[in-house]
Amino acid sequence: MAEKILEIKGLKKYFPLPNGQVVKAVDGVDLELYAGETLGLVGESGSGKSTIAYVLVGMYEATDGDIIFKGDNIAKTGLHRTLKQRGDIQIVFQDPGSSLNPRRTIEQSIMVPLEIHTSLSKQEAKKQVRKLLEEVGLPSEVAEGYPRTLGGGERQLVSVARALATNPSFMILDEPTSALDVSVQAKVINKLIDLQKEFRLSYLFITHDLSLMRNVADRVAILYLGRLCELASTADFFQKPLHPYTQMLLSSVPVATTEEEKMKPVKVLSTGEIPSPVNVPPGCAFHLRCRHKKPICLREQPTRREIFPGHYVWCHLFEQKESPGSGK
Amino acid sequence: MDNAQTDTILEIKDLSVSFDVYGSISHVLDGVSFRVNRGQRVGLVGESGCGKTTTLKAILNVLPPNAILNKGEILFEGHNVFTMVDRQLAEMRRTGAGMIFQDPSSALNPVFSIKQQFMAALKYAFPPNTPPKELYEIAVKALEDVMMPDPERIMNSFPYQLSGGMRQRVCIAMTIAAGRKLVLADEPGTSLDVTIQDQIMRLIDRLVQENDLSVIMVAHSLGVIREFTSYVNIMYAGTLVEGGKTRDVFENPRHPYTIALMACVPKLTGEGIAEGIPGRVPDYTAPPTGCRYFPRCPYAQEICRAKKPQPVEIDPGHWVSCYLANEVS
Amino acid sequence: MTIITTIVKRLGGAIVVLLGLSMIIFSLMRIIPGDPARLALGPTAPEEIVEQYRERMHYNKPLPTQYYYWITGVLKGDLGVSTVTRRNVTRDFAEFLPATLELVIWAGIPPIFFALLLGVLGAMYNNRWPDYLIRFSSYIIVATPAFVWAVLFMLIFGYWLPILPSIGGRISMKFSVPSVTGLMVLDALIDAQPAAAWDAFLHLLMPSLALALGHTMQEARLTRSHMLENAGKDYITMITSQGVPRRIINRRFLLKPSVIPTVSIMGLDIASIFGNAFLVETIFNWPGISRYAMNAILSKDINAVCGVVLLFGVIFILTNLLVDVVVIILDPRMRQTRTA
Amino acid sequence: MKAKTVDATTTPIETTSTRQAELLKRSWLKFSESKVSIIGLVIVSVFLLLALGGKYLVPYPEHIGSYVDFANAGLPPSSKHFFGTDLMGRDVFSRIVGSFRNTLMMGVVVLSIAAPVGFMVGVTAGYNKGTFIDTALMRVTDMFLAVPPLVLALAIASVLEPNLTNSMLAVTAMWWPWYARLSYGVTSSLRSENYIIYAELVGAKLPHIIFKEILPNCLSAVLTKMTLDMGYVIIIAATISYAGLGEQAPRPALGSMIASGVKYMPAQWWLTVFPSITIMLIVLGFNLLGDGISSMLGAEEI
Repeated sequence: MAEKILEIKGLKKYFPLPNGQVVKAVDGVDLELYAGETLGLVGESGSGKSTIAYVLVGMYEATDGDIIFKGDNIAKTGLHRTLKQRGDIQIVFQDPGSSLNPRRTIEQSIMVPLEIHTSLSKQEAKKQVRKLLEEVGLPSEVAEGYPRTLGGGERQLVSVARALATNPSFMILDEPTSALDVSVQAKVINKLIDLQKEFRLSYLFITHDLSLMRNVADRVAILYLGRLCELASTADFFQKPLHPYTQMLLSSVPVATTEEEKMKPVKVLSTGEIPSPVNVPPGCAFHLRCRHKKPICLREQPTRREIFPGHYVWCHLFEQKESPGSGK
Repeated sequence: MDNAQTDTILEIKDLSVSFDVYGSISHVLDGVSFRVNRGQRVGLVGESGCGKTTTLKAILNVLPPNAILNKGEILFEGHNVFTMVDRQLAEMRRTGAGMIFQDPSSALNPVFSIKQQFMAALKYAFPPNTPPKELYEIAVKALEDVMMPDPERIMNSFPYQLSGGMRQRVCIAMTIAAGRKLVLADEPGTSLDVTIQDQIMRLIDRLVQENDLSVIMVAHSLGVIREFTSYVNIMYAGTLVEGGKTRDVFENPRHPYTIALMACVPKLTGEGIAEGIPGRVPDYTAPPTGCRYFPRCPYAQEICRAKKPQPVEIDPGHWVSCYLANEVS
Repeated sequence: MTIITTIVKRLGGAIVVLLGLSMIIFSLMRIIPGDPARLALGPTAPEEIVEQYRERMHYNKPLPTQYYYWITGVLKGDLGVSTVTRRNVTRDFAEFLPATLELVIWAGIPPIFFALLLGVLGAMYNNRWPDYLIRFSSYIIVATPAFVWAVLFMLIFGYWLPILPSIGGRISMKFSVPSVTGLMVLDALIDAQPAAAWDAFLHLLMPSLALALGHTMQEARLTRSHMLENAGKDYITMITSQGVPRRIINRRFLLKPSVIPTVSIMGLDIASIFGNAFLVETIFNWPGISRYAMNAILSKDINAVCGVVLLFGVIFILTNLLVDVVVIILDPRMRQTRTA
Repeated sequence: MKAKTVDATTTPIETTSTRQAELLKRSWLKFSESKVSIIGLVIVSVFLLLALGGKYLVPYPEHIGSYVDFANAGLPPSSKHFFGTDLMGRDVFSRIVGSFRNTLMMGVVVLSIAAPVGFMVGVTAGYNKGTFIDTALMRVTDMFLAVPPLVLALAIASVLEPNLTNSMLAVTAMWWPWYARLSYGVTSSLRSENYIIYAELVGAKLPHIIFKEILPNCLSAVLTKMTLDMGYVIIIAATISYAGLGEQAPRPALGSMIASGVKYMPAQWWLTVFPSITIMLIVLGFNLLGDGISSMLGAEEI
């Protein structure tokens, strides 16, 4: 396996509310990422997927846990990390409407990271802006325009170009295409795949769309209310999803072909609502919606079990098979 | 479904609608025609801004004031909604057709309780002398019908106190409760989480079956359309490009746009994603003459630019608006 | 419950604001060039009396000490002695405040209903002649300062068509009304003098109208634009598509969300009415607090000026609190406990 | 109905110059959509012209000042004196126009100090939203807003020598909080915009974020407010000078002209009516212009 560039251990991020309650956005997540791979992070609203991204880029400091990036622990640095680390980890945001300043030209927007992270002269930097734009498949004339003259997909590509400006090795893609139409999404996704090969980038690809994940990720991690449910290589995962939530999620995906219908292993009807992360239920966070729940699920948080090589699941159903005595 | 063919509940004929946006005219809908039979589930698929919602709003005649009806008519049970007198129009809205909106958080008035909104809607849908208590019971029953726990409490809630999924259930209950015959569903699950969307779609599916309703389901998700509808219309930039039984269209798409669109959808089977469609959606203030898709179409020819293609039936019940319908596949 | 917690929270903030305000205005008043004791007693007073006065008023102490003495007095209700009226400022307030309140109440509250009415009319007849008329007149009315209206009204209704009293004041000399509430029209009615009440009302008409015009039209404009904005919202389309009659939608489902923003700025409007009352009271010889304050400012009456500014601060904060409560009652979203 | 033929295959990327021309045209269309904006533009242009060149345009330039001609005192409006003469025999029209320069200066000085000061306070508080800095700055702002602006301005003006400079100082002191509020609102909503977050993440310095990222987004709101505020500053200035705390005699000011005219009210009505209407017109002009600018800048965002 390739070199491990990122290791997240026991990551927690809590937000205290003015009324004394606590939002447990991320509550003990372990992940690792290898050079050149795409790790898909899938979850619905309140799963904490974006919070993980924001802790990784330094927008938040972790409440607890470690994030080892190329040997350095950056969990608690927040924005006080080295310039090199800032440049090495880049992010593309979800909303194409808000990731570029509407009052600044594309060139001005891309110049910001160039001015900070490179020693290029103004002229060279302007050239570099155009080179980056061409790299992501946009005509260089785009540089003089304002974001409003571009479509959503083009804006996202500009964001990608801006992220590439610092020559990163690790890029976080926070639902980069969820606001786009499929015909535009296709363009952006294909470009991202090309760039990954060209620059040997590692991607943390955050999305709620399992079908998309199937086509871009090497490995998939499923989050529910700030905790992991399942982690596996994409092929293994779609062949045999194990966690009851994962099965429900997969069953819920509307699909456009009959072949895909066969990908849904067992039809698990979706029930219940996602609880608020302010009131995460005790025990397994999913037990309120789980049809297989047992008394232990209400009390104890499940721990990680490796069911097949590289295929992990956090669920008491699988624990009991191995050690029947743990249910008390 | 085929034997009900003769009984049409809704027919849209050559509908063209423009919008006046600060003095420049956007020609959005251009010659949209389709029909919905009683008990039929018709899908309307297209990407954002292609005019799906405008079509639905036109059916209820609730287009915004800057909309201009250029031509066309919409016959609901044989009566043109654009020429109906106020009383007929109100009657049609109260008991004929109802709409479920894409974003349930903006479809409910934030400063009125569910009860106030629900009762107002029911009050005019039922005979004027119906006692409020009876209306209240109808509302509670409708909320139970959409699987809302504790409907009495929901009635006294304000929209901000409910989750997105619950708000959408309330909207569905309001649409179904008065016994309407045609439901216009405008992407009812899009703004919700996948597992919640699944619940909402199954709920609509059950209600439609139980109450024998006709539906127009608008969506940009091909999966939703395939799973829910029996007949589908594909819309591109304000024009219908292809239509037919859902199975036929999905298994054998014939319009270059439909083919490209389907190739772009990421599949669970994971064979990668097509390159996408080159170019952009046209500028509606100066849309292409002829076929609106020709600037992006790999097969485009001179005639596509010159003249708008008319629908051609290529298989029974499956039509395509394309000069090359028989060559492309 | 939430209403009460909101009030308590706002009051806490208000106390901080008022203390800060008192410090600002106090230090401002002490930087007046010249000796405050001399200013108070006049140039002819003998030096030893001035010295005594200085000692008594703590003018010879450092500024923070002076502030301490002043603010502890204020908290006990003692605002110090006015150098103009030679009485305690608190007593002056008791005498002059009711007249101003009467004026502000008349100028502030009934016009709200006209504002809403005009706003709704403007929206319903959007881009037709009633709307144009309302908008056109609102532009002109908003552009005219209250004191200019006061002068023009005086000229037109007081002199040219003398239908309203041109001498000013609250009531004609021939009437004598015992003070109960301090509000003249009400007192006259309580005392069963309908003629006096009518006379007092006529006296009120011009000054309150001069004060009311600007904010009324401003609120009408705001209501109109919110009505039009909300008319395009999904929830209006939704209720329309349910077959609810247009007039019910306008009157109920469109009006309520549209007036909330108007109501929430009314606190500021009340403040500007108090401000404008300064000159309007002067023009109409209205024996109110504003005229009193105007005299105090012009004659550099330190205690009176500090007291007036503080009084306005208190009134402003209380009004805003009241407005907040009304908004919470109207808008359920405001009752929401804040979450992330 | 029929759309004109356009070659839809041309690239959608326009050149900079056509784009700017297009934007200019669109801005003008938006601005002039409401015809009253043009009236506003005309009134303000005339006002500016008279304020800058009034001395050379009025019939009696020497009347702007301490000129006495009792023979012609108190004349009603006539072809010789459009707005009549005052009790010193001075031409009211000339004096009104003569007061414009100071009126304009008042507005310009007040706003060009109050807007940047308020902006800095608001941006600092908004950028540090939720911290002590935010609370402290906005509380101070609230203190200034807690008193009717006019009262505060009068109180300040009275402490100082009554003259034009000090009245400008007083009005400025009470005007900045409004800009603080405005930029606070814009900044705290921009705070969560991804481009601001990105600039922070990538290591941009604070001045860059404030002046390059936030300022351009506040600008349209601030500019609109400044235009509208020109009118309100003029009202406040007139009120202060009415109270006798502004520009001192014999130099003309609209407020003090009305104040002295009130004493001669029914008889010499022109002494009050014409300055009053003038104030009305100037403020109207700025308000209409401000509305036009606001819809124009709004259009740019589409």
